[in-house]
Amino acid sequence: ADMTVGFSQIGSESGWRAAETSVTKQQAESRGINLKFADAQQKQENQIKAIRGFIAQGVDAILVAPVVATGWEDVLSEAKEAKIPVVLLDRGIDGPQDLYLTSVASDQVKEGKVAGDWLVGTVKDKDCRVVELQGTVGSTPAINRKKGFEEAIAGHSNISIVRSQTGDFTRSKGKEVMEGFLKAENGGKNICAVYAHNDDMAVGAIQAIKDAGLKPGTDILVVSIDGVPDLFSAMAAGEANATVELTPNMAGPAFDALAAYKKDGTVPPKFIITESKLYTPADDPKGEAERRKSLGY
Amino acid sequence: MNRSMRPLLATVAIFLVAYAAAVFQFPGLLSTRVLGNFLTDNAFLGITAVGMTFVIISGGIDLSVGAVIGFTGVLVAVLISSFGLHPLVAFAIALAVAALFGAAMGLAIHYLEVPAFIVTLAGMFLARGGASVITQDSVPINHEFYSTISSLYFRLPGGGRLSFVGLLMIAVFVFGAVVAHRTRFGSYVYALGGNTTSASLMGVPVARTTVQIYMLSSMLACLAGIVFSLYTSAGYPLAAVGVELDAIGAVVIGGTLLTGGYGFVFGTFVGVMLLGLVQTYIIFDGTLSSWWTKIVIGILLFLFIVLQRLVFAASARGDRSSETA
Amino acid sequence: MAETAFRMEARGVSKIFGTHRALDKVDFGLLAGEVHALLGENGAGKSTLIKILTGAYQPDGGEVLVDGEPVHLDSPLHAQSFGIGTVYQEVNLLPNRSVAENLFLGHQPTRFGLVDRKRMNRDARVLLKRYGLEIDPSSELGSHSVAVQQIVAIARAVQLSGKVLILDEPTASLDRDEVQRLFEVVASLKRDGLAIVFITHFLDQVFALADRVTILRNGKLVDTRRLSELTRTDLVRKMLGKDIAFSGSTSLEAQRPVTDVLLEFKGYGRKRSVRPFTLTIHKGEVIGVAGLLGSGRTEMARVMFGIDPSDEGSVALNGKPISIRAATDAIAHGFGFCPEDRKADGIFGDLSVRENIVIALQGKLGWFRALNRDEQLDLAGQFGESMDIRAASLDMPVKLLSGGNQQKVILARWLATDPAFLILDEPTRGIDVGAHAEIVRTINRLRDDGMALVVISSEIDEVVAYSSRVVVMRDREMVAELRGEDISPAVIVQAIATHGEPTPEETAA
Amino acid sequence: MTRISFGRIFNTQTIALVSVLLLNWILFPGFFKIEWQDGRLFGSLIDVLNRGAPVAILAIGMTAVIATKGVDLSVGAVMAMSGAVAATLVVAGYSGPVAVGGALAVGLACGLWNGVLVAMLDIQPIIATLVLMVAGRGIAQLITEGSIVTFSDPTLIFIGTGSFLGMPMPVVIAFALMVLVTLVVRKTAIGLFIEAVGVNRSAATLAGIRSRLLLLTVYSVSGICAAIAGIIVAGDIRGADANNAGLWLELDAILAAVIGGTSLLGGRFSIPMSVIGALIIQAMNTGILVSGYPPEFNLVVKAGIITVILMIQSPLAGQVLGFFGRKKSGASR
Ligand SMILES: Nc1ncnc2c1ncn2[C@@H]1O[C@H](COP(=O)(O)OP(=O)(O)OP(=O)(O)O)[C@@H](O)[C@H]1O
Ligand SMILES: Nc1ncnc2c1ncn2[C@@H]1O[C@H](COP(=O)(O)OP(=O)(O)OP(=O)(O)O)[C@@H](O)[C@H]1O
Ligand SMILES: [Mg+2]
Ligand SMILES: [Mg+2]
Repeated sequence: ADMTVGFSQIGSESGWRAAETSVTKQQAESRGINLKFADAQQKQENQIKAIRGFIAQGVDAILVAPVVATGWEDVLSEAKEAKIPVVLLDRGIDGPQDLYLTSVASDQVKEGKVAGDWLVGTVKDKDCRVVELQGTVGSTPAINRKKGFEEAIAGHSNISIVRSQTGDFTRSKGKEVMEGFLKAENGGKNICAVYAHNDDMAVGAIQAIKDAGLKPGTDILVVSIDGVPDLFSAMAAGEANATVELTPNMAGPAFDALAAYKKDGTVPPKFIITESKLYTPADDPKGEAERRKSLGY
Repeated sequence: MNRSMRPLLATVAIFLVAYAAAVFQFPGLLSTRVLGNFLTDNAFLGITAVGMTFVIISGGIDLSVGAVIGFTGVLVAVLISSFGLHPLVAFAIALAVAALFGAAMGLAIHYLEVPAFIVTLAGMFLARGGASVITQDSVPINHEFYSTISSLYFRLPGGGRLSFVGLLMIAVFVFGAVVAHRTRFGSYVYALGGNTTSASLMGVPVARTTVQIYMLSSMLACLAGIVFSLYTSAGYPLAAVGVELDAIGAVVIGGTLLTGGYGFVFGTFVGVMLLGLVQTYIIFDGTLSSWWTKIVIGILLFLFIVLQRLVFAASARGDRSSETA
Repeated sequence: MAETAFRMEARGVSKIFGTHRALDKVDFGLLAGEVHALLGENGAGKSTLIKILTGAYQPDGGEVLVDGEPVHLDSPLHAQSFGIGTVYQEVNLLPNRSVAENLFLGHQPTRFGLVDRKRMNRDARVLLKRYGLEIDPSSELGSHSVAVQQIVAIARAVQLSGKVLILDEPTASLDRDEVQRLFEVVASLKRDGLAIVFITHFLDQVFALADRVTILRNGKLVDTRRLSELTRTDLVRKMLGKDIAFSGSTSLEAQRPVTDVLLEFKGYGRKRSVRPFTLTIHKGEVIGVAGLLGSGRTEMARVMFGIDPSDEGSVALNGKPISIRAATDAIAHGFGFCPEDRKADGIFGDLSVRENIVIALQGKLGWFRALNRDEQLDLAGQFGESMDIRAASLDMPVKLLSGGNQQKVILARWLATDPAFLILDEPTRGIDVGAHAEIVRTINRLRDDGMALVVISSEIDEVVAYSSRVVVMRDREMVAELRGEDISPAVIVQAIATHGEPTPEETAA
Repeated sequence: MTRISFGRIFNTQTIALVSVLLLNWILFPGFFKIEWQDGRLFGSLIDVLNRGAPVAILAIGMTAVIATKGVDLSVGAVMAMSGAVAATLVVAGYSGPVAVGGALAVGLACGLWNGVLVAMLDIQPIIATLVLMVAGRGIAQLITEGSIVTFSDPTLIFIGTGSFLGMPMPVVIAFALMVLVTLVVRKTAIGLFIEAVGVNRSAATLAGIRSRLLLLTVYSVSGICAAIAGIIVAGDIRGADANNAGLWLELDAILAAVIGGTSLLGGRFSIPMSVIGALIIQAMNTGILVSGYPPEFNLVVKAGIITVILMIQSPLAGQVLGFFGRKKSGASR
């Protein structure tokens, strides 16, 4: 029989998120899965409502991209009672592992670490004053990506984060905050690199650097996370130096795991970690940008 | 029939029709499970909306409630997890803090004569900011009291659950209705919404009542925050962002006039249920993209408002038309 | 003042608004069992004194005593606890609440800590009966006319007053019967030993009711006397500081020649508002509209002015049919309208006197032909002067003016548009004797200048004084049109009162 | 207005703005440094003006709306929509001016829609505009399909990041708009009518003011202002971010108007003062940025400063100051 899967998505706050949604829909369609989509508009309570709604409808499985790590026990136990397998997408949760079948996610701390390692490897022994564009204050990726990056540069006293402000994961805030940083750091002359928690902020920062009469990618190194097409374009133009890819295809592995589980009860590994691949100008950024165009970024 | 009852009746009628129409399309909506979820899932919104009803009837507005929910969750979680306090003690502390917070806003509104919109907007920044100063992480609460409460529910025939928080919301609505419609304080609230000058000349203690109204709203938001923390067993500084708009929407859909002076607590209940119905309907439908979800919610909001106006206008036609414009 | 046993007393109270001394060291004492009339021109400071006595304002100097003890009244609620009940000048009630709640707010009967609504409604019914008002106490106050609201306000104040009852122009919107009832109530309260303050601009009522009078002028105490020591002329002289010539209630000098027809309403009416009426209005004519409260006079005016557009009949201006669907249409045709509820429909409280005066003319000129500031000042100055508006400055917010002066501002607003046809709904309500005579004179002057006016008034003497014709409304229907000899108080009263049986005119027609 | 007395320049708003700027200067000594670079002015102060421009433009329309006793919650969503339309138009190959025209038309349409709900259907403004606030962002996302539509159209980019006589274009546009709207409302009767409708709509109608048409106009102006702000922020980042453009800016715009002295109860208003209100808010944000405090404190600081400004503006403070003032003058007499 056809499988009906409910998908509780966080919202559509960024291009990456939109890509994840459209990739999930594409994957479901190609597998003949009937996908029930619910957008939570960034609210956990709406996600809980959606999951309860899916349970009430008796779907065959539930995908959740949890907006926050805590607070899922009650509702996931209800799903468990109703014998509906749950797969977490994109982020993990705090809670007993028996509440979900598997979690398909990237390791956000590792993403930050990969970015940090790249910087460490690039600047070597030179002194490097880094400015950081944080994600939304209090959001899990912001916390983890900050943590990973700090871990990577921990042993290197020549690298230090001199300024850190939130750019709310958006381009315009990223640009505004970078403008402020540039002024505060002697017109940008004291900045060696900018680390942005996502590519959108990095794209904004690149524009701010250009407006200030400096060359992004040369005068100031730019490293960020996500791997969205616009950043690859910037990289192709020599204005960005590195990005850590976060694949929008979390649903593919999830559907595979579900199919196997439904077929003969194969229990997938608890954590399916997607690759955190580093891209630099050496990796055909132009081609990468093209390849991603159709994914709904 | 009382003129002010009409928007309420209109709302109830719209709810029933909308529910019937939704059930016609998705028979699954008529299950005890869905009905139970209505109560549980909207409990914190409902409790907030009761406070908001008082504020709006008095002619004010409280934009800080969502932030107070978030702040309460964080405060309670930190008190329990980091300081090892018993949840009940933590609740009492949170309620006291909220009471002070509401009182401060009420005092500012009355004595500084700054519009409630602005005072509570500053309150929103403060509470939200305060929460992220306490912690940026979401803090899980592992206390047996919490697991006891969440295991407290009546099983309804058909798999539904009547949860503790759902019942608590109903209790708050009953309490709110009694206070609004059956106490002197309630009549003062309506008096302020009618005309502050007249109210003051008629001997209504305006300052005290204003302060009490915002205290009530903040404390109910705090209670909602506690419910939210029970609901999620955690505290998170970004929890319940934008709930103030949902609450205002529920209150207004429930027939309370934003200009103050008219409204019913029960109307708010129907308003909350209507919002819940819309969301559940969209989930059952399951084909709306993120953007269509927003558009559809907007359209439905619009339809409710227009429908309400039409019903109101049709029944008010015979009245002495005091509103000229 | 030799008497000492004052129930309530103000000693040397002053009140300053900005630079304006609204009250200047005023003494005022109230004896038990007296009706004390407080008189003075518009803006003399009467309402301000009342507000100080009731804790709504704090005095800037002097003190208030209750039963000889100095008290600090910090709020109206506090004053209520001393048994002081007050009806403030503008009806200050809650239109959004029920009649019963307005009567008992703050003192609702409770049972187990909860308001006992049944009892409250029952008590309200009993209370209102005393004033001849049989309305549903659970109905919304705002759904009733100003008069009903006024009665409710009085009933509330009376019921709160253990010692002192203060009535600030309570009769302004009441008709004769209701005034009579109020007087009976006041008389009985007086017998019970209450001290009663009574503010009015109707000297007849003063002589009918008061024992003593206090007269204020420009915020200063002029005199406090037993009424029996004063004549009507003395009173007026003390209030104005000068003599005025009374126009008296002489009816129109002679039948004036009938001039051109200005307006013709034919079968004009609106469902659920006013029954179709037919009325021809000539240039240079004042049509008085008489009727009981709620008889539909205001409704008639609103239909004529297009606020509630008619759904029946036709109207012609200078012989040409016109259509009036909105107030702007009416104004474009040279109509003007001073509404009855000046607070709700008349003044722009936060705007200046100047802006309040020019706004209708500016509305007529449209968005892009703006009067500049100097033109506005000229215009406001000119009409302010001709209407004798007492304002410290033309740039002060109009809400700070006394009630009577606000009324004059609205009249000035319309005169500035140079209308051909002016509707005045209760133009003399709450206006002092001087201004009253002024307005009656203005009406006469306008008529002589060729303007056509429709004037709604509850003052029958006044109607007689300026009307060329009088139409009588009853039950939302025009029931009589009186002219010539018939314009006398007696005939009008009869036409208003006649129930069922047709009036002589109708049989004649 | 031509008559500007010194009493009107030294008011609480300008004092507050200057204080916040001075505070920034204390926290960051280079704050007032302005340089000439690549044919344009460059410095933190210019940033305050440049970043404050979108909110200032929103505040211009919002002030007129608030003066009529209304409020327009939809401006943020309208920004997102107009940006989305402009971006998709240029991406689809239309010229820059056409895209700008299209975006402005969207703003006008949104304003008319709000105006119809408020003026014709008599729906309370908060709720009436809430409809578009919710649905509008959805429509914007529908247009861009959730992604950020990047473009390289010179016209749009010039509007967002170009400069004129050394000043950033957004600042030039905001200033021109402020002067234009101020002149229009003060040199015609529109300003008076807006205030009259805000103070007492029923009396305004009776006095012959076409209050419906006026409301319709005012909401349309607000919509157009929002569209202009939307084009600016899109041009600034060379892309239409339907998800985030203008998010929560309606609150900043309302705050700006209120700080500028317009009462939410309608009536008296001043557009230049609202623009100053917007600059105060931006000076606060920029100050937080350059001061280097951790971002957790942003909101708390913002709440604190707003509270202080409101306290200074309140009548109570006026009375207290007046009391001391009077005492002093009394003593000197
Ligand atoms: N709140 C206020 N602020 C400034 N001036 C005021 C205020 N209230 C009253 N005034 C002024 O004080 C004076 C006295 O006003 P008051 O209302 O006491 O007059 P009144 O004798 O009651 O007149 P009326 O017969 O017209 O009601 C008036 O000149 C009025 O303009
Ligand atoms: N004594 C009363 N009892 C009950 N209802 C009343 C009374 N007086 C007025 N009303 C209500 O007010 C309505 C309209 O009154 P309205 O003010 O239009 O009449 P009016 O003739 O203009 O009287 P006035 O202008 O003197 O108040 C009436 O239809 C009636 O329902
Ligand atoms: Mg008075
Ligand atoms: Mg009337």
